[in-house]
Amino acid sequence: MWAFLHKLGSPKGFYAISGRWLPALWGVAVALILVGGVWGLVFAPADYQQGNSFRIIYVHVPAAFLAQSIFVAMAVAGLVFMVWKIKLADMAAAMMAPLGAGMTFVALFSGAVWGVPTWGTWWQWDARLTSMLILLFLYIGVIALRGAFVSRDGGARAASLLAMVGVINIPIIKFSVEWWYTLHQPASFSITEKPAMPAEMWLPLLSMVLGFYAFFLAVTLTRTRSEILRRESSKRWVRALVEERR
Amino acid sequence: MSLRLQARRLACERDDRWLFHDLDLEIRAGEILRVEGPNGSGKTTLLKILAGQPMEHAGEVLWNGTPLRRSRSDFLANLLYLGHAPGVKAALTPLENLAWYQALAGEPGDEASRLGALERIGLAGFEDLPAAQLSAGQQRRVALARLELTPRLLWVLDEPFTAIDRQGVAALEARLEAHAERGGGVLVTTHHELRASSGLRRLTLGEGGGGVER
Amino acid sequence: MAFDSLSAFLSMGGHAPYVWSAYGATAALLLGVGWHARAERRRVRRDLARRMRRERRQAEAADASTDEGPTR
Amino acid sequence: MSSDEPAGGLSLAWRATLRRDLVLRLRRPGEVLNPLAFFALVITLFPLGLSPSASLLATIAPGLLWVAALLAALLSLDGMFRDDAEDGSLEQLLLSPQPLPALAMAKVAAHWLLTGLPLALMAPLLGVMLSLPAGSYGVLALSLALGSASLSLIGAIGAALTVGVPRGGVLLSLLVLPLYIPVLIFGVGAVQAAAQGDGVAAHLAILGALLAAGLTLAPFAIAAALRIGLNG
Repeated sequence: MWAFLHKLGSPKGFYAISGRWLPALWGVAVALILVGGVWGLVFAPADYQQGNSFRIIYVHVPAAFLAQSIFVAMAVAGLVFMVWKIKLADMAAAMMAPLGAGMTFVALFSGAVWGVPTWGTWWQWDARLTSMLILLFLYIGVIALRGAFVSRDGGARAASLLAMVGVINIPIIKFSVEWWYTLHQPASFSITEKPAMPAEMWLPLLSMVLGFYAFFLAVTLTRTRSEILRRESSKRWVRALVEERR
Repeated sequence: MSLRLQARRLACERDDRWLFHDLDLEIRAGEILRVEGPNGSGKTTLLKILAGQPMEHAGEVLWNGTPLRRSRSDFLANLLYLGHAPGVKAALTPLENLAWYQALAGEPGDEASRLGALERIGLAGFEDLPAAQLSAGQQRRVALARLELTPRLLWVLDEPFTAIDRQGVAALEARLEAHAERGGGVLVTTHHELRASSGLRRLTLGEGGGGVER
Repeated sequence: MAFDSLSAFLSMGGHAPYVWSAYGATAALLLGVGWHARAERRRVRRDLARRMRRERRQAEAADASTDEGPTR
Repeated sequence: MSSDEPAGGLSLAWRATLRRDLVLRLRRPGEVLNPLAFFALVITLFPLGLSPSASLLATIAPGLLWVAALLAALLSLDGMFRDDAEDGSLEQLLLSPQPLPALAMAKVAAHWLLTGLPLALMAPLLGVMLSLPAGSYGVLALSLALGSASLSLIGAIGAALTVGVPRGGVLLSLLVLPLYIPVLIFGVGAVQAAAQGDGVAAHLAILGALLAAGLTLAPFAIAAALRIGLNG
């Protein structure tokens, strides 16, 4: 077990092991997203209250889940990088940040679009959407801070610390925004808080959520592998690898 | 009081470029170690690592046989580091600057000792002027007055001769030698040729590549 | 099957612009990110191979070892 | 050359650092007065941009005062560590035998004493100009005093991270403003509650809790950020 983890922590070992998992992971991601998407769009029943606009849930919720999970993953990777000096963790954190920002944007966009048929407006200062907007700013901050450093190692450590500070603050921000929202819009209809859904409604949602997570893993692994080749380009094993593939 | 600073297999990598690696060195009481090398060879970085600053590096620094991270407070209490920038606040007078440095080390200090240190370094009459009104060389002297004021075993000095006039250079050189003779240790980078003395040793960093000294 | 016909499916009960734009944005992100990850991988490998070819030529020409790192 | 610091070493260093930072700011009075002038100026813009109607201004006054004070406090944040980094004294602070989190707190305290506190004291005056309902002036000053201490703490993390970034001012705002939101929400909430005659204890308690959390966690984050920011 420890030997395996140790191997996984070194770029070379990680490159070899992740290479074995990747094709299957991509396959699972694509399959789950296709199944969930078609099921949600075509077969799941329309909501009795919202009609077909309810189907936006199948992209909004997975994107929102990922938006938050990726930030947490980034902070955990940052912690691993800072405490154990594992550069691989930082490579992964750097590679997942733009995807997290993209997911946050999609969650915001789909939420706003969903607002038109439900609330009759493109933007509502709803607690969830507002928190999501703040999360987007946090992502932009982490990405911008990393880019602002001349030294890559310095940028890596700064971004790691900021991600950790951010992750401690996210629950506080969510709590305060929810408190603020109930103060100003008492008991309004919130889009994603549904009473018990029938199975044919939530099963496709589950498929989409799992598919999004698999997609996130697959993209992060693929990009981290590229980053390994970039950063370790003078190492002998990378050279040998490129030779052999020619 | 013992003085032994060792570095074992020290390596520093900056964005995939080795500034230096497999570097071993040792400073003992009575020694002046001059680190030389072209710009960008990692002199400042080496000094910062050896002064316990938070720079990423591989290898180990030992203070009196104990790794630095475990002997840090004892090490810092015996260290006087003067960096590239003199660390002198332009809006404060030389006296106020020195008072802060004394307090920072946990020493109450007294005005008479600060005045004495400033006089010996050649700043008599400038004690109460804001440092902004002093020349670059005089500001450097304010920082160097800390050598007089705070008795520390190990001096780590990054280009201490910058902007100092000829008399000042000679006096500072004599001060370094005297410190070594009294059982202190000096680690210094300089482009100025130090005159030969019994304790003087040199360490040359190689051609590390085209990086810019930070 | 929640729809009777293809046109009913496409119109989404009058909510077509909202549903399809939300799905479109998501699909664009997923496809864009997936494509970018693959393209990046190809580009990195190609650049690396090119750099190694260039270095080998230089090494042959200069017949000097390009050992990295300073010595002391 | 004793290796054991005297017991009073830290408190001596702490007080000296606080005094030094206060003296430095007071020697350049502009640094203290400019945020106050900025605060007053921004508040002046709102009646001009919206309407001079006292009833409208009174309803939005808590939010306006808080947002303007928050932005004014942000102005002076960039210089908190940058000046020291440029002249080399920050390097010396990091090499002091005293614990860095404690010394960083001295600098934060100096920043709050000459930025957050004056803003809090000045806010009631501007509240009059916005027809803030009577009875909420004390809460306005108190909430700003409490809240701005949290802002100084959070802001110091950002200022330390960007200390090595040239022209990092805009980046600093980008990093710090999202983290300011909880303080803003509860600070405004307190003033609004006071203006409506409701109890403010809960709001002030949450502001106090945020400050307590900041006081326990931020010093270590600031110290880590300084180590990262200074040596890139």
